[in-house]
Amino acid sequence: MSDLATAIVFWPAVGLMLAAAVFVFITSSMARAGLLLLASLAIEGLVFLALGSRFLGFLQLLMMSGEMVIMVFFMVMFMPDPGGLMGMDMTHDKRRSATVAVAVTAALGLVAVLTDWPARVVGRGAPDVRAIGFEVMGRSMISFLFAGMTILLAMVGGVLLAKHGGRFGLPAAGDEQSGEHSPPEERS
Amino acid sequence: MVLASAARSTASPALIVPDEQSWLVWGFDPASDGLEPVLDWGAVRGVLVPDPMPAVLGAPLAACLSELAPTAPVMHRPVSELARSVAAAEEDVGHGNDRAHDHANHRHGHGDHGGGGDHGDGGDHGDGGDHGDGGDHGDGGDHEDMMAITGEPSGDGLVMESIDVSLGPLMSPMVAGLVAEVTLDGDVVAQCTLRALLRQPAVRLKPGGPPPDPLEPRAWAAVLASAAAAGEPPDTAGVWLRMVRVEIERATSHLAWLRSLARLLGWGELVKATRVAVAPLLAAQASLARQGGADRVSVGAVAIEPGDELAAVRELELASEALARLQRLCAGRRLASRTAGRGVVGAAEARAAGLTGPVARASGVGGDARSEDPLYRELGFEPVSGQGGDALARTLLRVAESVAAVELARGSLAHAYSGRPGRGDAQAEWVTLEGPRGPLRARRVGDCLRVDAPGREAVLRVASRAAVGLEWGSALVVLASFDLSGWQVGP
Amino acid sequence: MRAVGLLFVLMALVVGLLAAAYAATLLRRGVRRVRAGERPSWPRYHVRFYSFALLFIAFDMEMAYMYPWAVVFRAMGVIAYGEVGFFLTVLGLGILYAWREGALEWS
Amino acid sequence: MSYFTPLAVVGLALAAAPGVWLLEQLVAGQRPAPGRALRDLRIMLGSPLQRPESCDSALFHLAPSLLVLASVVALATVPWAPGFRGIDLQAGALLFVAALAYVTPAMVMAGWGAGRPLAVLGGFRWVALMLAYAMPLAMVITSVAAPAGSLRPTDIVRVQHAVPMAVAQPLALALWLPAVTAVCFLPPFDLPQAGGELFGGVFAEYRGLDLALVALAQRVLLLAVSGMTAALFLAGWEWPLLPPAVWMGLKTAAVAWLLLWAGRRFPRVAVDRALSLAWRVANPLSMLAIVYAGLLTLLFYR
Repeated sequence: MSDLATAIVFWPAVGLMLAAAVFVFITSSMARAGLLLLASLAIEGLVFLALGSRFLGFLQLLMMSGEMVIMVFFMVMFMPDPGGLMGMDMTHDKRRSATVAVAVTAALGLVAVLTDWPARVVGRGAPDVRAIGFEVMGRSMISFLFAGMTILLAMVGGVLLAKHGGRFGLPAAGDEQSGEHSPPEERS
Repeated sequence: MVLASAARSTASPALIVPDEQSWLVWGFDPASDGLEPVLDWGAVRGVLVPDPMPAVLGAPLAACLSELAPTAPVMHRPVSELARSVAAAEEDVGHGNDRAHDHANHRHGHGDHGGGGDHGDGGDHGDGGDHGDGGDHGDGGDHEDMMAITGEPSGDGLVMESIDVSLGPLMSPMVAGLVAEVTLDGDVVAQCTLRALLRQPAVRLKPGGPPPDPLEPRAWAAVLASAAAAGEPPDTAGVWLRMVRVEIERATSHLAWLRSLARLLGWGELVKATRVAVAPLLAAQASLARQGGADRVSVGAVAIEPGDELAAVRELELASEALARLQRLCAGRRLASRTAGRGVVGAAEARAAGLTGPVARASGVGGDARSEDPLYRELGFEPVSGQGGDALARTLLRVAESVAAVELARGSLAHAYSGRPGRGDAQAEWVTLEGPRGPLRARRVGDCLRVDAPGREAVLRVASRAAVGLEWGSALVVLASFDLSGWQVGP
Repeated sequence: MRAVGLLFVLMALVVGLLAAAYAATLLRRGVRRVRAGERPSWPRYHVRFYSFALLFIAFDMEMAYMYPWAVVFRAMGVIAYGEVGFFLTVLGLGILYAWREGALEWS
Repeated sequence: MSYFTPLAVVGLALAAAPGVWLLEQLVAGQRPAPGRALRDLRIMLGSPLQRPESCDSALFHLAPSLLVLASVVALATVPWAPGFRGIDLQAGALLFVAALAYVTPAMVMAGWGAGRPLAVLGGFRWVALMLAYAMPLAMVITSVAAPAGSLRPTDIVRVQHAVPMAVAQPLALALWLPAVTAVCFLPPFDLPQAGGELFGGVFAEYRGLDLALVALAQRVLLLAVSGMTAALFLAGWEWPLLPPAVWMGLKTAAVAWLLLWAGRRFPRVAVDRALSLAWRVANPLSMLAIVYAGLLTLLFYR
């Protein structure tokens, strides 16, 4: 894309992205918060696309949809009043979080400004998927394999968290398989 | 915090549209100028009924209207005004096309009588002379049959809020007269309460009139009426023909139930297969009953023209072939994938609860009233028995009973025309008949027929227990698999 | 031709901003009660398949690596095949572990 | 990309409605009655949008638009003919999957926005179904892309010049077809609206234009996935004698007919069963399909 077109898409998309992110904290509904976060992250995917990084953009669009929806239902499952009928405030510990936010923004801004970015512009039809593929399968092979192991660890961790007791079940009261742990009056 | 009965249908008022097998109530919503199925009868603010009321609406409507009478005004409208909307709604129901965009947009330009309650008197409902048993029931709250089974709390310690959903009383797959109040924990049924709104009707015997109990569209009651008439002197052909009639009714009832199950499952092929199997049965029925009015068989001096006899034989042959195909379809893994292992009622539980009829036979217990009948014995009748007691067993048992019923009908039709003597149960006080949902006992009291169905309360209790702990879709399948009927299980 | 392209970009932008403005108005409207005394059915909802969701996220990550693999595999040949074989074996072990622990059950 | 193509894609999306409707009628064995359909459409578009029950109107009213957007973008990635390819990108197949992924948030928005018990239930059921179908869908895309060495749909069509992918990788096709039927929320995967079970489910509250958009989106989705199936597995336009676009049209119609026909032959899947079947059978098989595709590529496509 030409620089002009990139700029025309880039800046409004960034604005929308930030607006959606702000809305996440204004709303009191869990479902809305999760879906707004999805909107923000999806628009971020569009920003990647505007910058010519198609693979990253599509990947962002693809992965965020599934994962943010999963986040929505976890929020609906764990939070009281997920519909926001009571008008809960999403922000907590305001002073400290504001301080942290300002500090992080300043730091990242400094990084963005001070870094000596490469001058190369990713042009139209740049073979980004191929390039990433050769990188991942060739030079960065070790990190690729390491990522595989990390994902395995994530799966094991997730399964452990989801099924706390594993296949044997928790020795909790009310569990029929583990009657010897429950108080005698419940057994009758 | 329980969000009790959180969202309600704003159907206000409701328009009653008869479905083929049960009744759907299509709510009329002035805001959207369209119709939608009413899920929650309690939210109905008024009832729009055609005037004059079609005979087929009959008792369930009358009973429900009397339930509603204190809160809901009943507005009677000329049929001509309602015809368009009824036709459109019926068309959509008939398609069996449950896709959302076909389903939710019944739209008809009759918004002008949405808000007007000018005939708003709840008193004069259900007063057609031919179905005047509406007054026998629905006289207060004392006849509600309520059973609540509480489910286990969810195992992983999360505190959850439940969702309350209310289904019925006029909605498929719940047959008329039942209300199911379901409490959901996530999408799993935590608690299920089934209530029957209808009192057991006394069937009025009226020669020459329409079927005495319109609650059963397939006119099973007409069969009962003819059974009650068995106290009259037996007739050689008459008893055999009664048997033909009974068995065709049985097969038709089972197939109508199967069709509603197929709709619940969204299985187009099975819907079509049941339609194909029912059509020749209805044709056979019609050709046999041609002498005695639209929907009855006259017992006694039956004069049947030779052509009718041949037509009935031919149609029963067609039905037999269609049922064989249907049985093959049901025997496959596709039906089992939704029904096997769900809603299991073990033999011990069925015996303890006192279940009767196909539901009990599917659990391997309970007999069949037909096996004591000498006429059936003469035809080599063997009660169909199932095993497993799950939703699949109940379905397969009904399909097998339909097949057997058509064979029995063919056999007894042959006997009727070969002049083989039959013997009626002369002068018995109670007439016992194996109905599609279990034994029915009928007794004549004056010109009325008192009907008693042993085991009818047990089904409600067992069904609501069996639905607990299942995912919503499976729970509905299990509830449907009991073939509940407000008519039979009513108090 | 470039002018036409820009025109399309601009049109898409205008439509997108209008949609965003519409969304913002709807969002500001907030959550409404259905009717006095009645509330929307928004309970804490017990999602029974959350163990699948956790596995899904891990697999979703994995797919991010598979797309570039599919593109360069023909050019790279056996080495890439070996790598993806390792990767899939690891994921297969993950599935087997989850299966054994009963995470592939509807709780 | 020609500047004509965006208009052509929109035209195709609008043509999907009558086209797929016609197929639906044929599959259901009904005589098509265009008059009735037009009357339904007129009344649908004429009826008011808002209903008092839509509790969260933002989510509720944006969901149909998101569905339409997702389906049209998916449609745009389908390569119809050498000259008419919509968005023909190097990662076009990835964009296709990414577009289809937005059906899920749309369903959740519709269900939650309606705020009715059965609608909320329908929305979360759809998430369960998505967890079942998403992985086979994505993995099959890679196993089809591997022989072509490209995620560009036109490259994948070209590599099938000699042997269609349906013949070379039947396992991938077998995994793909149920997955794309599920994406279109067609029977037997119509879990979110589920006629007999949820009584309209997530869409029960929709009226007017919203409803029309949902109906349109479902048909555009079917057209898109059928077109993509024809391109990825049936060699797209690549067969002799007939003009390329005609071949593509015929194959797309055949796939759409197959999906609709097969949908009538099965009862609606039980969501719990679908989920564990997907993770115990379909996902391992998808991984096997990738391994097989790699072997195939090493032996025949290098």
